Amino acid sequence: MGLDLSVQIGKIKLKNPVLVASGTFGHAKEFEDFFDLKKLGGIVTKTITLKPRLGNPPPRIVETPAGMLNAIGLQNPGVERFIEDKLPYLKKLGVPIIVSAMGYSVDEFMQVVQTLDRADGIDGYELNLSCPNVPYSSKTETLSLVKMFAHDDRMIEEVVSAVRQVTDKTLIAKLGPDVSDVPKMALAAEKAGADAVSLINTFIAMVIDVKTRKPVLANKTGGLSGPCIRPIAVRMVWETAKRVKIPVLGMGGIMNAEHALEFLIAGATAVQVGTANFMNPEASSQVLNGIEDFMKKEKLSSMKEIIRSVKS
Amino acid sequence: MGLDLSVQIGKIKLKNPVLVASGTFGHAKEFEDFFDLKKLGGIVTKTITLKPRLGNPPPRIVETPAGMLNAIGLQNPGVERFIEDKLPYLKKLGVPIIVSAMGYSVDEFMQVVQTLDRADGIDGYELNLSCPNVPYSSKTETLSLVKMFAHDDRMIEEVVSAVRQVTDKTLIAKLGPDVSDVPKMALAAEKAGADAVSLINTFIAMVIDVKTRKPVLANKTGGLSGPCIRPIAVRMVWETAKRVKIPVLGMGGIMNAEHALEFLIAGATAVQVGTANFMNPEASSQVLNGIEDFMKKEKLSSMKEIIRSVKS
Amino acid sequence: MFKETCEVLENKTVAPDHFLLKLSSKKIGKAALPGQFVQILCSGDSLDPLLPRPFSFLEASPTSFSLLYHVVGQGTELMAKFKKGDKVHVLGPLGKGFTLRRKTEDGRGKRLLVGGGVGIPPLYHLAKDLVRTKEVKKSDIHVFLGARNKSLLLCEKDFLKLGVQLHLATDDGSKGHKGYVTQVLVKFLKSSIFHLPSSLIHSCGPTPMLKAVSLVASEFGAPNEVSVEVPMACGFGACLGCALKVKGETPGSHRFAIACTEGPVFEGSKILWD
Amino acid sequence: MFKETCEVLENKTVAPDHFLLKLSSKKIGKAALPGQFVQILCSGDSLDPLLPRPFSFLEASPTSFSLLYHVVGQGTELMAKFKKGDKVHVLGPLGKGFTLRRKTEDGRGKRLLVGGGVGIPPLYHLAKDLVRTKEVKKSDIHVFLGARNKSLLLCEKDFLKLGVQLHLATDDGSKGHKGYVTQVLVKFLKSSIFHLPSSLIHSCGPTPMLKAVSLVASEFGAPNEVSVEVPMACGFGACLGCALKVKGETPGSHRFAIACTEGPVFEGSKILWD
Ligand SMILES: Cc1cc2nc3c(=O)[nH]c(=O)nc-3n(C[C@H](O)[C@H](O)[C@H](O)COP(=O)(O)OP(=O)(O)OC[C@H]3O[C@@H](n4cnc5c(N)ncnc54)[C@H](O)[C@@H]3O)c2cc1C
Ligand SMILES: Cc1cc2nc3c(=O)[nH]c(=O)nc-3n(C[C@H](O)[C@H](O)[C@H](O)COP(=O)(O)OP(=O)(O)OC[C@H]3O[C@@H](n4cnc5c(N)ncnc54)[C@H](O)[C@@H]3O)c2cc1C
Ligand SMILES: Cc1cc2nc3c(=O)[nH]c(=O)nc-3n(C[C@H](O)[C@H](O)[C@H](O)COP(=O)(O)O)c2cc1C
Ligand SMILES: Cc1cc2nc3c(=O)[nH]c(=O)nc-3n(C[C@H](O)[C@H](O)[C@H](O)COP(=O)(O)O)c2cc1C
Ligand code: FES
Ligand code: FES
Repeated sequence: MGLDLSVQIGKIKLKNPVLVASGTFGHAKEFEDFFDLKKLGGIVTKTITLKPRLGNPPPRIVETPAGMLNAIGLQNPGVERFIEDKLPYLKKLGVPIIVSAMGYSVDEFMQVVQTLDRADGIDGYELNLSCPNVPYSSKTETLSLVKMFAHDDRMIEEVVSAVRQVTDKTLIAKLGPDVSDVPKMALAAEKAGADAVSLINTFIAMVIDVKTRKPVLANKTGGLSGPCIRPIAVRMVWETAKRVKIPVLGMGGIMNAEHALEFLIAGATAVQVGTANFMNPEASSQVLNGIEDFMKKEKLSSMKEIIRSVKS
Repeated sequence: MGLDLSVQIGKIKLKNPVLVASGTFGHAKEFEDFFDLKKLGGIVTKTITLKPRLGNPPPRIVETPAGMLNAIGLQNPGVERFIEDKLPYLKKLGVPIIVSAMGYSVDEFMQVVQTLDRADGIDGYELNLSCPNVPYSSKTETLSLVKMFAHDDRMIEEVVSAVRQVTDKTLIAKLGPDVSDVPKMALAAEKAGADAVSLINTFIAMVIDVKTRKPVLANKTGGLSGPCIRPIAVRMVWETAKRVKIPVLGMGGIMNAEHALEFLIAGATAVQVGTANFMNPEASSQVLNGIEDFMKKEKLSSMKEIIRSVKS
Repeated sequence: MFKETCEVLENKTVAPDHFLLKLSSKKIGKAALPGQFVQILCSGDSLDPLLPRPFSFLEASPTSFSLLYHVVGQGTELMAKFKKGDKVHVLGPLGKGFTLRRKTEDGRGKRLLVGGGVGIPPLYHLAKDLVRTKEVKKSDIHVFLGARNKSLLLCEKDFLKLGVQLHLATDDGSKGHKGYVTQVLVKFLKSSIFHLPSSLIHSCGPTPMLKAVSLVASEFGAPNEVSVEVPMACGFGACLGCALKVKGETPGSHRFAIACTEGPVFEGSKILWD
Repeated sequence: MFKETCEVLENKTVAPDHFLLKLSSKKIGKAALPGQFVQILCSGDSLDPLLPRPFSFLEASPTSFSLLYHVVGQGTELMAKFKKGDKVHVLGPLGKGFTLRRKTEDGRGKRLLVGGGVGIPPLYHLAKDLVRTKEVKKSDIHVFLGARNKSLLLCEKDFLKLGVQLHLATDDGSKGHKGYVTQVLVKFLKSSIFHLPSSLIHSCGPTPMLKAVSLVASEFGAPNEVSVEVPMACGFGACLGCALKVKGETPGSHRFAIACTEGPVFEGSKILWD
């Protein structure tokens, strides 16, 4: 009998629990040479903002032990041109498309999603409440607001409920890791009507070049991702999944199926593959194959038998 | 002309800025075969509690990408037997001895330090406000208190001011990384009379064995340390050193002199070598040599020219 | 773009701290164009270093390709340990290479290839292709090489074998002109008379050299393209980490080009050097 | 305890997925005692894997020592790639080894060495020392080896060369008794008459085997010591990560022993098996 890998995230039924993480999969087209994109459970796009953004000056990335820092600065064509230039290709793939959206204020969040809602071919939204690459030095109120979003349960509640008013599509709140109490933030999103939460975004981090005595990144700080953060991400997914009723999308350093299974067993309903796409463009496809192999080996027929199956 | 590597931490003048981190240097004797311990700027002992502690059941450690989890559970002989059995050897070394102390309540914190204060040969205390290995499930009030300490600026202030009442020796508050606003926590410690803050303790993290579907550690979660956390630790030291007046002791994944210099340039007045001691018992000694080489190469004569010299 | 597991056919020293790595390949070698590059996972399945490392093609054939690399850090040190028969994970061919064919009035133009350090290998690949395709006469292909000393004038003999015109410069004067290769270029542009607009200057090497070359080129009104070297994570447009500051649509404006897909070869005049 | 950079003298397969690694050493080999171990940095200067890996001595001399290891994961896979001449960072000798000399009434006691899997190498080291030091007569040294099949009866020939008494068991019966080595041990203890209190049973191998052996030993009232295998970080008492649950001072109480310094060899009767 066949394996059923499907999972439900809000209104979206994913045929399998393996998605690709925002900002790590280009506009998907970059990967078409490597595997059949139809295989994916879903695609989360690079974060889209209301206006086009040039992004941060270089250097934007630096390698760290078992990880990397990035300060891309949300380079994106803006919501209008995203709909014109990028969405058509994504639509054609026949894979659930979750657009990562963000605004520099509650209003902007609403506008971005409203604009996207008019286009078709979008299945849901992941609200990026946790972009770490807003300049620390920034004084403008809107920016410092953004910096707060994921670190402040009231802001999370405000943004999510505001966006909830303007769309019926599946709404996912993406939370940041730089907090003491992730479940508290997730509960705020749940209360405000989010259909799911994504954990985790990158950690704010820094590398200094001792020769020049300057931060390596032009933005000074960047977001830490990759295998190095996985044990923290698994812990956060584990403690959050115990507290919220809505599904958790887990991510953070997933390089292969075993890592994805760690998240699923800890309580994630689906996983997102991020940094691994850079070293191995086939990573997400291989993660999926590996989960199927695991189910066969352990004679499992549905994801229910894996999700939150952690023993203690 | 000679190099002056000395730095001042509270009342303690360290002949150089390289210490060893609590819980990673045994009782120091374990390292005497590898290098002359007199070289060290200072030694921070394993955390001592009022009563002896057996520690957590095994497994207590698991390797992670460029790091490791530990859930030792503060195995220690208790303050009385520490003074009898372990302190004499440390005293003889002629190196500043900073005893890491912790209690399960504000009162216990005071008792531990008061007891230690009666012994001689102790130069200062590092209050462990951030031990991550207290069982999550625990319901007893004292334990859950401990869990809160480093995550709650008011608790930090309360503990530090209480201990401040009972000792004139140098008092260092060791803070945890699982917070949004480390400077806020450091400012609370400063306000309460701490002479310095130590950043960072380990991140609460988890590894799950997908075969058994159990957390690998008997304690379920453990503390993540090692090179993997360094970029986050450097960022936290950088943002904290900008805000507090008291010195910051930086640590987190320091494997060699270049890493130590990253922390010093970011704003640390001294550094502590931790996990590196396990892979290379000579790590702390080599870090010191490397800093001297750097100063010679760059023609520097004092630490002032390095500490907080980060450009932007 | 292909992901291939290639076998090491050869990995030998060709200059101090410089190695030539030849890899077997069914797909990448066949598709490779001059100026394009590959991403190599130096540490195999280990996570340290985590990211792949980009290297230009030196030569390419339907069954293999080769790179010439300088050992500068952890990744290249691991590569120097590669032994015949080892398996290596490679991604390629990546990026947009040099301009090969271009319409010029009755092909009066010359091609000037200006290279320094590990910028030389892709230029050899280019010269070889220009000769093979007879795009321009050998006599119209002028190669300008610069290095610290003569032992670092990479591929010198190979260029000679090709029969193209060679112009050399070394910082210590151990061979050719004593000084910068750009000085040799300027001298050449001044002395020789040929139709600059239908010519093309290709350069690859250290950023200061690229900047100097494209300034010289614009002075003389010669079209020029440079192959830039910027830190990269993915190498194929997935991370947006390889930003390069270039002129924007509107005058005075700028934007950040994605060097791994829009480049690594850019029109020199488009780049905003800082 | 020494930190040495040792040169690989030999690294060869001795059984399926089992390698013998011989390293040059000026200090560690000279100081090594049976049952002690070394920590090996399998990945050299790379951070993945980060921690060293512990391995018992198989043999030791003033100029070298050797290990016998089973390839089970990332670290041992890297070790399997070690080539003659490679440099390896090693820490040792670590821990407390087996009891060699002990007072017994007119040396009537026998030594019974019970080993399985990669628990066999340290027992060979012990047997060799007992023979060399004439601590007990060869005829009084009985070695019991267990394995899945005969190809995994490590060091069998070496024990034969030593001239000690050999008792074999394999799960598949391909050699010796078909079944567990502990069954052979029990049979031996029942059938042969000798003074148990002055004898000593040493065992090393999978935890279930160690548990079984020490139960058998206590039934028969024979002193026994086991060498345990627990996950370790440092290997020399710095991290307290290698906890082993043992009996506490007061009856019924327990404590956590530090296996790398108090052990890895423990009195079987002291351990609280779960
Ligand atoms: C498109 C492209 C083509 C290239 N072609 C070649 C080639 O044919 N041959 C060759 O030898 N090298 C080439 N390089 C450079 C090569 O990728 C780097 O030297 C290599 O990544 C260094 O890796 P490492 O781990 O040895 O050094 P690292 O440890 O990564 O770095 C060592 C030192 O080199 C510096 N460095 C590392 N990468 C870069 C970079 N991309 N740009 C500038 N400085 C850097 C670091 O800042 C550090 O100071 C190319 C780079 C690009 C982007
Ligand atoms: C004191 C001591 C002496 C040892 N002597 C030898 C020896 O002589 N020969 C030999 O082959 N091995 C010996 N071992 C075991 C050896 O250390 C491990 O097999 C090795 O660390 C595995 O490393 P790896 O990276 O290849 O596997 P890993 O990737 O670390 O692990 C692979 C698998 O083995 C399991 N594993 C890893 N380490 C241990 C451990 N310490 N105990 C139980 N399970 C483990 C893991 O859970 C995993 O399932 C000894 C261990 C100790 C503590
Ligand atoms: C280069 C890069 C760019 C990223 N851009 C975004 C982004 O635009 N929006 C977002 O929500 N997350 C972004 N992320 C975070 C990832 O989606 C993911 O949450 C994080 O990297 C952890 O997963 P990983 O360790 O598997 O990469 C980015 C990560 C990287 C490495
Ligand atoms: C095995 C282990 C035990 C530790 N025990 C303590 C402790 O008792 N008290 C304490 O304050 N920190 C303890 N720490 C944390 C370290 O002192 C240090 O803050 C942390 O490991 C980060 O530094 P590192 O990455 O260099 O190890 C321990 C760390 C490890 C790895
Ligand atoms: S390197 Fe990732 S987009 Fe260019
Ligand atoms: S392994 Fe570190 S104390 Fe035993």
